[in-house]
Amino acid sequence: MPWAEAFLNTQTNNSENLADSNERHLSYTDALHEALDLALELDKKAFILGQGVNDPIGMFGVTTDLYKKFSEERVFDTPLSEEGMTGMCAGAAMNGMRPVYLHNRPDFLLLTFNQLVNHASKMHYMDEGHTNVPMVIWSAIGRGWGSGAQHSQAVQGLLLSVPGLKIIMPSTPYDAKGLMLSAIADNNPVVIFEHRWLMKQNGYVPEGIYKIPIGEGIYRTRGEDLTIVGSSHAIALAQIALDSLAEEGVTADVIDLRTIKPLDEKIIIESVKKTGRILVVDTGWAMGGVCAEVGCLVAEKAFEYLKAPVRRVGLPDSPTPAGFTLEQYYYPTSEKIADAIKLTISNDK
Amino acid sequence: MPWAEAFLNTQTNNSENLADSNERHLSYTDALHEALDLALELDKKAFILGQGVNDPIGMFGVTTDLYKKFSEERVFDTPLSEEGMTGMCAGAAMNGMRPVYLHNRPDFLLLTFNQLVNHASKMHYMDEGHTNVPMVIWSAIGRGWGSGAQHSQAVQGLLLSVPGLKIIMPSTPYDAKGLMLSAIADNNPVVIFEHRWLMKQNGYVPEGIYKIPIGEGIYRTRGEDLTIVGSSHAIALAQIALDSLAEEGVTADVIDLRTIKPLDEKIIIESVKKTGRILVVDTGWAMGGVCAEVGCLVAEKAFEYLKAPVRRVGLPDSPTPAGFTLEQYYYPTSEKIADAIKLTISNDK
Amino acid sequence: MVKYKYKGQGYSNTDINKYSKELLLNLLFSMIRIRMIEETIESKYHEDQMKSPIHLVIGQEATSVGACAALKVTDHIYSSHRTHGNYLAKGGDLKAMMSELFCRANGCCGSRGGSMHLIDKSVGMMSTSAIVSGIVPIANGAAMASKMKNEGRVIGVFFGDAAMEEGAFWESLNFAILKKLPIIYLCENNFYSVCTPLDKRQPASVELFDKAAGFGIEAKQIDATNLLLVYETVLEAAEKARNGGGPTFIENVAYRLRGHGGAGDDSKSGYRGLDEVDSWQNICPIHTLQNEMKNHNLIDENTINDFQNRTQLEIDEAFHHAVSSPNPSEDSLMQHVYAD
Amino acid sequence: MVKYKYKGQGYSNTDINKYSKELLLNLLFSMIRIRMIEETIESKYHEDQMKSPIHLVIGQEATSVGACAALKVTDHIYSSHRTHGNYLAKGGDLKAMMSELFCRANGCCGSRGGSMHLIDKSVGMMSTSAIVSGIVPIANGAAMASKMKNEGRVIGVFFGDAAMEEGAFWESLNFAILKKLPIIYLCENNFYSVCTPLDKRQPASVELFDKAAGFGIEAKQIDATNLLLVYETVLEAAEKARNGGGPTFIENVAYRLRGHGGAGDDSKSGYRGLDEVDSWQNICPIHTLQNEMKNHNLIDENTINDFQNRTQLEIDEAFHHAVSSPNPSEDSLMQHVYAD
Ligand SMILES: Cc1ncc(C[n+]2csc(CCOP(=O)(O)OP(=O)(O)O)c2C)c(N)n1
Ligand SMILES: Cc1ncc(C[n+]2csc(CCOP(=O)(O)OP(=O)(O)O)c2C)c(N)n1
Ligand SMILES: [Mg+2]
Ligand SMILES: [Mg+2]
Repeated sequence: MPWAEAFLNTQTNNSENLADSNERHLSYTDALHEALDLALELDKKAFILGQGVNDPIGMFGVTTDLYKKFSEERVFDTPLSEEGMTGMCAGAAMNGMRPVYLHNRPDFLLLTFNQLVNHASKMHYMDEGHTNVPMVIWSAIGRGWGSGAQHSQAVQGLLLSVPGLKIIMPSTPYDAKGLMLSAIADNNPVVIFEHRWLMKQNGYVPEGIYKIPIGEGIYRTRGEDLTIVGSSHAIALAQIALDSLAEEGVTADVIDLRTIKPLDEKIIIESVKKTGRILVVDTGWAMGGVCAEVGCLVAEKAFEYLKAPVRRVGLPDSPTPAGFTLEQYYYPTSEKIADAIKLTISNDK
Repeated sequence: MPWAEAFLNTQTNNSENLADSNERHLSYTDALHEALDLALELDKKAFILGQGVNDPIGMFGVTTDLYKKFSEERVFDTPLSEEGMTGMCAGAAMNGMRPVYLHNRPDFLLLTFNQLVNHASKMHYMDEGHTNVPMVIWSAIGRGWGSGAQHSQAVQGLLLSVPGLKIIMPSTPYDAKGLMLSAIADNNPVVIFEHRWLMKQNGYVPEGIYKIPIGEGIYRTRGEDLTIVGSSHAIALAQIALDSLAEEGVTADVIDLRTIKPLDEKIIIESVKKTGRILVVDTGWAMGGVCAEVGCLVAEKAFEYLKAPVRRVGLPDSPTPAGFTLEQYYYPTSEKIADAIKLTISNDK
Repeated sequence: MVKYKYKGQGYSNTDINKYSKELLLNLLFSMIRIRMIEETIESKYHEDQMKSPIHLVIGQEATSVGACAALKVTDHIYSSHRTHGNYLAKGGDLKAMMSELFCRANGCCGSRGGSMHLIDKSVGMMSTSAIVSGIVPIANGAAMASKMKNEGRVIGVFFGDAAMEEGAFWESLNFAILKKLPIIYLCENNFYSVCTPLDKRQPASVELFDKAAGFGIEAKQIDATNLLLVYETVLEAAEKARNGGGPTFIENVAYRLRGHGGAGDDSKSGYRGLDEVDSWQNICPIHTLQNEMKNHNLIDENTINDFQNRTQLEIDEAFHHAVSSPNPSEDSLMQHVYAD
Repeated sequence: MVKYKYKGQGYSNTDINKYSKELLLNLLFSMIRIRMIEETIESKYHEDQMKSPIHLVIGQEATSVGACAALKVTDHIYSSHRTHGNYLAKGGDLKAMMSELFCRANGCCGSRGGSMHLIDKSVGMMSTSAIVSGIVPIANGAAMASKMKNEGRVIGVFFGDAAMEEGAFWESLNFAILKKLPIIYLCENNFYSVCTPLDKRQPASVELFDKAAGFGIEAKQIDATNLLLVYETVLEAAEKARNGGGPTFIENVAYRLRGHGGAGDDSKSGYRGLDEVDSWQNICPIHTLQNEMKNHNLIDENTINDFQNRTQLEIDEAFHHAVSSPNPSEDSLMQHVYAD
């Protein structure tokens, strides 16, 4: 799809900080590739599977040629069978392996909810902690280029209330690598949602093993006027929006959740106590899901500090249209987020 | 399971209003049975399917002997195949039929998310409204009697953000019948979550056809101190909790949502404008889902009227334990809800 | 390396004289038209105006055309992501298709579907899914409706070899056999799922149609570069279904001559042998039928050229129609989320 | 009406002399013990102290016992909701089981699982699922782990006839064949899913094992009222799996003599013939083996009585243990949601 490739290049937020040229920079996909490479090297129990992981392109470049280095036993293509393969991963994980199962699109996870929600997330609890299920399910949200209703969904919100599951949504190459390593090392089922619009982004990525604690958010910027909470590509958009308001003197705490489950309540509440205002941004539907959870949380636990209504920017309550023009109306843009920021700071109680 | 039956009898809130003995009273299951009977009678395109619908017991009594009256062509048992049967329902619905597919437990819906979320809910949008998908998916939440992690889930929260879907959670025999009739008449995929602890409840149920508008909540009681929002069995618990505080003079608007999608924002906001306080109760997990959505909504759209933090009472963030003692700790009780009410009204800003 | 060899017999066992010249011309022309349309799409895809993920049917046209021709106009079809051939063969409107690919308001799905969701209920192209095997249970439901309403309508459902790796496929097959549904399962076995060959996904020791047969369905494997074989087999299956004889499974073996998605062939990347692609070029379903017809003096170059010229005009017009059509408006975005 | 007839040959084709007396006694006793335990559970279930949905294996014990005996102690098993027989046959601890049924803190799952989740990893009863067919893909993963770690461990997975209606079952079978996984699929065909007979769910024209065979797996159907047939067949399959020969599918045909769930038989409700149940009572796997052993002078009434008396003591003790065990504490509720 030539136009899609071209499109991706223009949409990518190349916010690479070139100031410190001594730093080692990698693209988001390369960072992920490095994480997988290291994990396979380090832990003989780790293995990688998924439709297309051994393709010439290799899952957007994330798995390219890993099978050549580590053998097709440890990096292998699968039958479609998403539900069966997810259960297979759970079973292998319960027996000491560390599977990492990659999907092109989160839409395909909807085939696997029985194994993911009814099984993998519950096994540890059900047998009183005797069984661990250290598996990673990875998928990349496909926004734009005509993906349409069945190939574009950001379904993290559907999984948010599932006990026993961890959910990761990295926004930088640094986090993509560090969180992947943490996820593989974690003894629980972990779902990672990447975003295709982040994939060509470059950024600082240290060599070797490092891990980012699962369940901890991070301040991307510090400011006074409001708190912006989000993750993944929504954070990139929020930062552009905030930058566009810099001239007007608007500053914000921008919190990148990085993990949406367990949710870092502490950092959110700490910030709202200071700013008194919150805008939640997410790549998924605004109704239900992450926006709703964070919004409710703040109204529950930081109510006395709130100076303005909670606001959320996510997808409208409709399926994704396939066409380019409709997509422009459908998706939140940095402009729409800037508007929401202005509303949030203007609207005193 | 003798003990389970005995248990159900004791747990059922027999809040039948016997004052007006002229009213026609039916049990919740009989009300549902009557709705299905009427629908099959009225509309030749309606049909009923599900594992056990033709069993001697007939899906808790909801479908008992319907196949005898309407033939096994229109009321039939199915292979397990939940995903395949859900897609079959969608396809039949797309071609003018009105399938009603019944499940013993919502846990089994997790096998069908691909057809439900990726297909049935999107078809109407995807082909620009040319195709309708008038299907009903019905299941009964199984709280208690050792159902455990895989047979007790209230998964409505996982579906809340799915565009194109309607979700119903009735709390009375009257609503169970009326909403079932509305659901079958609706031209969209509708998911109905019943609750097994409501099934033996009795209540006023008119004869014949009547419909309850999907997407409209209703005040169960009117009061001053706070707004309590919920649906299904959570409303029953909330009402007991409120009754227990009557002596202390506590009164509340109790809003039974009846439909959680589309959500009746109007009634919620109207009430919160008056009371300034809100407690959301739900049979599902407190994190994510209905509690979070309603809580966030109020903080967004009725913020200036709020006098106290939003509160929610739902399930803790863990799978359901199977054992009886642990179940008592796990589930919200009317006592826990009463405590939350007290907190909500005490805690001025 | 030629991993997947052609195992058919060409037209050597086919008695072309059984068929009227008119029918043969129609069938051949339908294939040529689909090929020309797709080749035009291909040639313009790099212009980045068709912002939709396409999956070309080039090499596999005989399945679309043969099957749709064997069905009645009132019969219905359902399709996987590889829609173009099925949509056009069933009589879909080319202008509406091109508008859909160009994301215009007057596309057959109003720009909500794109290439993977070419739907036109007026001609019986009822629905599609971009989820592999997702359309199969839905087609079963259509067949169930046909049966319950006693419509005598037959349902055809198209899907790839990889769809048979999805559990829902087998759930559907079981149900269709159990209920004797009037449905024809049209497996398009092209040996690949994206870049993954069949033997990495299913044991090489078993044929697809044999697995289906094991479930108790009448199942056939056919050389689907031979359009008349497809036609004949589907005709028989449709007849049976219409008479209450239940479902049939047909494994249509043909080769995808282009990449999985997008324009052009992607075999240079190494996932399949260039010689394999070459070997199948030689048994292109259009050329083989054309040659057979020429050998029987049923067609000549002039007639073909004539048709091609007319078709090129039609295609140019459709493209022009599409690019000059309006984009959808913002207020249409939230329409049709729910039906009234 | 006897819809599902016994089609086996009893022990007429079995050469019982091939087996040591010790083995035979162990196998018989294991079945008798399971039966006695379940009968005791049944007799006390109405007291409403075992607050757990039970699914008795009465009538089908030979599958549990024969299969587990044929596996090595270090082999692993996985099970559907019908757990009791499999748990006990694999060496599960009776006290821990009874505590689990009585929802006590020292149950084998600490009261988090109940009857449908009797798990004891120390004896290789690795996991269960209450979702029909849910455990099958998981068992596949266990087999994959065994293969990747080169452990030589064989996996057995128990499931009912209805599990074969779930797509995930066929996805798993395909994968196991593709990867030659060391797994044995132990289908327990008792003709019913709750009250629904097999022919309302799967076409009567095809046998379950034939469908599996169609996928390319070695598949057998056996009379699973004959414990030695089960034992022999699983022994062979395990040997093959251990030697890299891949998976085997075994359809174990036996009858569930009690209701689907709970205590007692529920056939009066009419979903199956009382005469059908009666006809299978006659070929109870325990009685048939016992008689065969008596006929060969391998056992007498005294030995049986002795064993029964000892077992009754053991059972009484286990029940006593359970009812006098502590309930779980409130602070344990939120433990083990996540692993460290
Ligand atoms: C459930 C699901 N998994 C994965 C994909 C990604 N995908 C899109 S097309 C395709 C190939 C399918 O192969 P096949 O069914 O043989 O059809 P073909 O493309 O060869 O015509 C795949 C894997 C998908 N769309 N849906
Ligand atoms: C996915 C799913 N659907 C439905 C059920 C309800 N259910 C529990 S046991 C059972 C019967 C299963 O029959 P079978 O697999 O033959 O096992 P059996 O009980 O006969 O041993 C059913 C339908 C379930 N647990 N899981
Ligand atoms: Mg293919
Ligand atoms: Mg059974």
